[in-house]
Amino acid sequence: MAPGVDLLVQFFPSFAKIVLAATGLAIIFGIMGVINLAHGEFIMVGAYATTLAYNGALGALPLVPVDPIGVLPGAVQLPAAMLTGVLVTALFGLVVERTVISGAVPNWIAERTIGRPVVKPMYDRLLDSMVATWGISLIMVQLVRNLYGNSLNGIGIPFGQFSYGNGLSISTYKLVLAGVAALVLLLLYVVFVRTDYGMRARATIQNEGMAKSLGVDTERTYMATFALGSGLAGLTGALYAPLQTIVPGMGGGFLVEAFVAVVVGGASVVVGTLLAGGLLGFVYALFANVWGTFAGRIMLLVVAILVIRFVPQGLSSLVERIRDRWAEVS
Amino acid sequence: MLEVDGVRAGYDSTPILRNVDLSVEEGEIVGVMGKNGVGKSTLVKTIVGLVEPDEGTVRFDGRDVTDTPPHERARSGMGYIPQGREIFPDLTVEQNLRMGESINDGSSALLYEDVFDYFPILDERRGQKGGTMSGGQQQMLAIARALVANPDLLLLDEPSEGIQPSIVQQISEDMRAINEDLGTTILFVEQNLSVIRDMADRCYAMERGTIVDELGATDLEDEETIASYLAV
Amino acid sequence: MSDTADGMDPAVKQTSAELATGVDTDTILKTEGITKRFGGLTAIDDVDFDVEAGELRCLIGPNGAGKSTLLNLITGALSPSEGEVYFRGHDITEMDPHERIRRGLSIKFQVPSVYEDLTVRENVRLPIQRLASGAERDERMADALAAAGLSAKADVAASALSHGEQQQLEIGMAASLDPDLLLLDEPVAGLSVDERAEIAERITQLNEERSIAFVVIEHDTDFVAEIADHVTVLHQGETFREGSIEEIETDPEVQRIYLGGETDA
Amino acid sequence: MATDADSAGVLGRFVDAIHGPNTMGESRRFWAAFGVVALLMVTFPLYMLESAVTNMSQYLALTLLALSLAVVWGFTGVLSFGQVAFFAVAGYTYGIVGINVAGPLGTMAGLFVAVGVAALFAAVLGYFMFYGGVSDVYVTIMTLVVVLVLKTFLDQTAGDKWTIGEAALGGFNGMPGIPDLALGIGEPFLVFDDFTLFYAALLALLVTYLGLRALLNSDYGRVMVAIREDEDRTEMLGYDVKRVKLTVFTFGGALAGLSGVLYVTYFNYISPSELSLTAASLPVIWVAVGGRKTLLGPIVATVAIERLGLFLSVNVGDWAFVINGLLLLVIVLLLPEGLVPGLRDLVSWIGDRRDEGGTDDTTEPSGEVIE
Amino acid sequence: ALMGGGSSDTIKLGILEDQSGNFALVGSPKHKASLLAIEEINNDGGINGQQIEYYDPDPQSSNDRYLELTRRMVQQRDVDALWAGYSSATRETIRPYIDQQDQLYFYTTQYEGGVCDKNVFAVGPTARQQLGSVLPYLVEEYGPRIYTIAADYNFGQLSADWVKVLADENDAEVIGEEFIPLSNSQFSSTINRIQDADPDFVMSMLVGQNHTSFYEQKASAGLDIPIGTSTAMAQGYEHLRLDPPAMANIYAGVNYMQEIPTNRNTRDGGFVDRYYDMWPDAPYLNEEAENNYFSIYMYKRAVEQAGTTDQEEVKAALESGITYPAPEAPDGEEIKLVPETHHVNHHMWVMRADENHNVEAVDDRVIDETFLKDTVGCDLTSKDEEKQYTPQDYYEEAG
Ligand SMILES: Nc1ncnc2c1ncn2[C@@H]1O[C@H](COP(=O)(O)OP(=O)(O)OP(=O)(O)O)[C@@H](O)[C@H]1O
Ligand SMILES: Nc1ncnc2c1ncn2[C@@H]1O[C@H](COP(=O)(O)OP(=O)(O)OP(=O)(O)O)[C@@H](O)[C@H]1O
Ligand SMILES: [Mg+2]
Ligand SMILES: [Mg+2]
Repeated sequence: MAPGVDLLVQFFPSFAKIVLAATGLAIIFGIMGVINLAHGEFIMVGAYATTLAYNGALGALPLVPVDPIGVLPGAVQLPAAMLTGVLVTALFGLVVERTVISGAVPNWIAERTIGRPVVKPMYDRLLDSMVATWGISLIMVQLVRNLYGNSLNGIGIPFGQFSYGNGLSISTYKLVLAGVAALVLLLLYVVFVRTDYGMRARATIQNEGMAKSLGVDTERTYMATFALGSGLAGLTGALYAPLQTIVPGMGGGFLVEAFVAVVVGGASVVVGTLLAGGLLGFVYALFANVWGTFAGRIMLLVVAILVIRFVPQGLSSLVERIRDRWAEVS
Repeated sequence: MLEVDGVRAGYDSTPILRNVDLSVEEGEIVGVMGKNGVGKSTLVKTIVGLVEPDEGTVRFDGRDVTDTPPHERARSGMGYIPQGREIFPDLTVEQNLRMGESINDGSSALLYEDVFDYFPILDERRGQKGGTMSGGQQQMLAIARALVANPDLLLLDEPSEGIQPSIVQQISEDMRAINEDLGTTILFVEQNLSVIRDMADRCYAMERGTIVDELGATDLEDEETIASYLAV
Repeated sequence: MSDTADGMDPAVKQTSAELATGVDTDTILKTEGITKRFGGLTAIDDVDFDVEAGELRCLIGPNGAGKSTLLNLITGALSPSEGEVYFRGHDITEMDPHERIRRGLSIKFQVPSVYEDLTVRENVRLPIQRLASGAERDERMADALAAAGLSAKADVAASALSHGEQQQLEIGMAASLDPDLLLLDEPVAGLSVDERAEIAERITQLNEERSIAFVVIEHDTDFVAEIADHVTVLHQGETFREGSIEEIETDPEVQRIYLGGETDA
Repeated sequence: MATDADSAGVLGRFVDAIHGPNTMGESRRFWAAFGVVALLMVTFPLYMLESAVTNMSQYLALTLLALSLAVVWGFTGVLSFGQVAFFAVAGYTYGIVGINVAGPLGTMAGLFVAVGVAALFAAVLGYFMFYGGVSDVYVTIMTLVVVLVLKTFLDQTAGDKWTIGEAALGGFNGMPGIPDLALGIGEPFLVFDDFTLFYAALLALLVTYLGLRALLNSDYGRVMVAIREDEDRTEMLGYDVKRVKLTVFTFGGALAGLSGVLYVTYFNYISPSELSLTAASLPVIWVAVGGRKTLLGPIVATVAIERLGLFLSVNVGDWAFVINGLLLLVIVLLLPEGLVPGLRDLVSWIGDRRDEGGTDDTTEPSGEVIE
Repeated sequence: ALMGGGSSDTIKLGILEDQSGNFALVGSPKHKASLLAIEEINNDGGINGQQIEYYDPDPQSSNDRYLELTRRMVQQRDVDALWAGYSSATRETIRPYIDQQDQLYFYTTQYEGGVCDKNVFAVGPTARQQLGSVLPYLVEEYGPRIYTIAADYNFGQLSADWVKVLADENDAEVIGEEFIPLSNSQFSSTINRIQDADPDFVMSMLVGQNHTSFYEQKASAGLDIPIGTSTAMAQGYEHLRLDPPAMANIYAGVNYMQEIPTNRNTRDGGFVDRYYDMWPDAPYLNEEAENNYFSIYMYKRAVEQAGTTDQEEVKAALESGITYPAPEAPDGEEIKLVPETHHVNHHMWVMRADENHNVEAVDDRVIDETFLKDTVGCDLTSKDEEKQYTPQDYYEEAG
């Protein structure tokens, strides 16, 4: 069997995982200047909400008295559960944004009690946001453990297997995920390039006062961005719920890939994540396939170090540089 | 059109403005002059809504906007060109302009093409990052960004800063043209004598956080009077 | 810990000056065919720019002519696409900015850049501590504060200074590096008429008393007329004219591209 | 107070050296409080249980790790996630040398070699980054990835081929049997265990604290702070920013290494769990919570957070992490400058209210408090 | 510890098991079963008339915290015996201190084996015991070609070595071997390589939450080769957590699972019933939980025999060949603590899960712990050691 085909098939799952792990983080980091160390836990929330919905235990979620998914026909139960996961996580992100990241809720309370705001928003305060979200991550892991125990019953992986000759096969679902990852990037491209939202969001973080005086409702932009980033994390959780064991610490398994991909990708969310997912996914697939999983993992990290060192602004800056060089020549 | 009434404002409990009264009629071009640090920029920011007054009211178009957030004031027709350009550094020139345009309800008479007539360099550099433009180019971009929003009231904070002399003259002329052609009301802050003279119908003079004088058209003919408010 | 924080001997400056014999010592700065391209744009195009020791040169030109870029190439904040920079006879093209500074260059940026969270005194200390210690240091700090008119505000955080005061502070810091050549990018933009006069006086004084050479970028023609010996006009990345202020002001081409119809001069 | 003029001169110079705008605590009141705390620490074993004392030596060792980050991040502006890498490398190195070379000579050599190797590692990494133009958040992620590489590598070193002399790296399970630090030639005359280790750690902390105060208030310290505030500006004042950053980073690596050595002598054991994501974040948390532009902040926060963690795990059980996280949140939200500057502001505010017009020497420039 | 045990009127036990953090899934059943044993003993009149008092702070799955708490247990609480830790890394973290204090310590997790330490009673089954029950069975059933996948750390690597040793002994061969980093949760390439090698069965010593995903992923990729394991199902009850048929055709070699069909375990009022009576919401009763349970009873017997809680005398009593009718053993049989090695000759079971994740026993027998005793000659009754032997020592001994 051609090793090329094999490598290609192995490439898809790693690409999907890196891209899906990174997008939510990239948006919140790239647009709001917030490093979300609880990103993995947002993914966990997505997976939990999906799994609970699918297992007909949605009633165990706060504020959901009944289980709407349970009455649906079988074929749409999983998609409906996943959608629930995305929405719950987006909503959760919104709550975190209002209470911690923007400090709006504590400030609202403080203004009515001691007469002045007490919290400075975390926007563009990389390091403070890191500590705050680290706290959130600690709280969430244990809170979920206390509420739902050490593990949830899993969801089976849909779609069965895809055989590609010589007794080799892969879970079809993993290939589907690669497609979803590509689709997510495409959608983000549309959102950021074809609509003004992305531009306004970036303008907001670059100069909030000026954005306001050009008519941008910056509060809403921040909320929307954080909810979008959280929703994407939720989507990742939802999509990986069938593949991964559902335990409170499961988010940790996404965090490293996500960070590495965001930094390797650089400033541009879509192009950066695409290139990072492509490069790192390929490196991982190649080394894991030929020399084993350990080699794959080490090489992924080593390549990340090399990229940061030699292209400090990330792979997407490389594209710009090439474009400039090209302009210079022509 | 614009009415500022008994405004007291400042930053974090440091009071800067004291009891400021000022009004601008529709279609007027009004200047504000004064030495460094007297609070001219603070006044403009208070009008735009970036500084919240402790006392007093700001009325725009007949409505009390004192508690209206800045983005709503912008949408209801205030355009702002800040001191120090405040370009979005990582957005391209074109995106910076689109940021301005995005509040425009579409009825704009003044679109890109006209703005590019004033500042052709912006047309050439559509794809360049705002932050890499030269100082003066950024100033032009800031002006253009406010113009494409087609505001009813344009607030300019030292528009001539860092701009080459020939374009400074041109800006004064362009502003008058915009005022006449589109009826845009203009309030501007300046320290450049000739710009004040060329542009303003009348002019307020500020000292230490408050308005101390108002100069009419004839006073503005007199260089000495103006200079007395700008120098020691 | 040695007095010079990074351990480099301040004597280097003298040594290099001695080494520079044989080269025309009157020319303190020289660029040869220097070119800077940004993508498809050539911001500086094959410019030969010379400054004599002790000279007070103004650099003017339309917005985007490349003035700030040229300054950045001289200080090393940008590296040229082509060409060389010589300072006091030495090729400094490949040097890090700090090495150039140690050889006697100094700059004030277009946007004020002081240490906002440090006090004025700490701001002034930083350039001086590298060059002097003990009583001499205290003396020089006091002088620098006095010269910038900031003695009374020495213990105020720099962020609390007005725009004009920040400009004064930054010029003071740049000057206290004991430079042979001081580069100023729009030192009076946004200042009031009287503050402009103060800064003009400060520059002339430094130039005359300490024979520091200057390259000053400014759009205020009155200001330029007041201080400059010699003016270079940059246009579209190229040297367009060079001459005395009178020659430049009356040049119809310069009027067309830069000054506009009439001037206040 | 000192009658001998000469010693007063030395003392005076020392007092001068450790005061300045870059560190907090100038007043009589501060030094009085400092003395009281120092006394309480010195007599700690007299009134505390043995386990509290030994646990305290662990926390004291960790304060050095926190200080290493405070120097690198808080005062020079380079946020490194990699301090634990230097910490662990030194721990392993000390273990390898100590296990292979028997007797106090081995452990003393181990101390120096370990700190040296940690510093060298930091120097190489620092050179690779700073001279390669890596800065800001990229340094942060790069150092984090280095930690993860090291951990991934060490996790799988269980086999016999990863034995260096007598010392097996031991993989995920770690390297046991690391000897206590001992002084002497041949026969040890002083072994640092339990109480002696406590005093060794306390002494190390005191010396480091006073030494860092002197450093930060020296010319060099001012350049560090200048780099934190504005790198380009500092370069344009003629300072070799890259070299200063590299030097400070190397020094931080050595300090983290010293912390690592003290720490492994407490455990007599080290494992790759010191390199987990959680472990790598902890120094950042200590420093951020305590106040990164201070020296006292990280010290106080390290001890407080670690001690609180123990308290919660004993008394609260399940909800410990939740409470821990909530406290962190409250502190970053309400005291963004950190616990210690926050408290200081509170104390001086109360002081101002009490003795209006009194001679208080804590007048700070407005704007940010640069302690 | 200086004052000696027996003087106070209660017996103090330290129970350090993870109730939160990464190991809570496997640690909290240990904690719960310990408390069950203690409650039963106290209700039954205690040990020699003394009630048991226990301290059970939560080490939160952190090794540093384990050491802190161990010191606290010993110095402050002066415990008479200590149960602590799930992972080998935890055991190794606290072992130097345990040995320094000569603290009586029970380590109850199934592990790689080889600890020969006078203070440590490693009462869980060793890799050699677990693999020794399942591997020969699978060779018999399916054939001799084995593919090993194992977690890339000490336990996994040593277990993989044991697979090789056992393969040798059973005329089988290891045709492929892969180690997976603990942080890995993507198994496409591993599955791919197994398919490529096409073995008769796979031996899996994967551990932890990330690795659990392997079973789901291999099922959906259509890998249906039988798998033998020492690490799945008995600790983390994957057959209950994962959606069938992820665990179909998986054979676990264990000394205990909730499902083992002994009378002591499953009868009305048996071990399982008593556990869930006390902990109605507990998700599972795992292998280590039983080990904690029976070892507390073994401790009871030893104290009764010694007539004191003095730790040296209790150790001596334990070394006299204590036995106990543990739930894992069929009626009439008692499992035995081996005096020389401080390990237990367990009654081992081979448990198989079917497509619906029903678990049934397919084989069982007593397997002695032979490596320490016979191969390397650990004899703690005559020589005090504080050491861990590895399969390397096996090869050296075997020549
Ligand atoms: N963000 C701020 N926080 C605190 N004080 C400020 C702030 N911005 C300005 N100030 C202070 O408020 C006063 C008035 O400033 P303002 O910018 O309004 O003056 P201005 O008249 O516009 O001066 P210029 O001619 O220099 O632009 C000054 O003393 C200034 O230092
Ligand atoms: N990083 C960059 N990328 C692309 N173009 C750049 C960059 N920096 C400068 N430019 C362009 O190079 C030209 C020269 O810029 P420079 O800042 O030197 O002009 P200047 O003469 O100082 O103008 P001003 O008087 O407006 O400050 C401008 O057209 C500018 O847009
Ligand atoms: Mg102003
Ligand atoms: Mg310029």
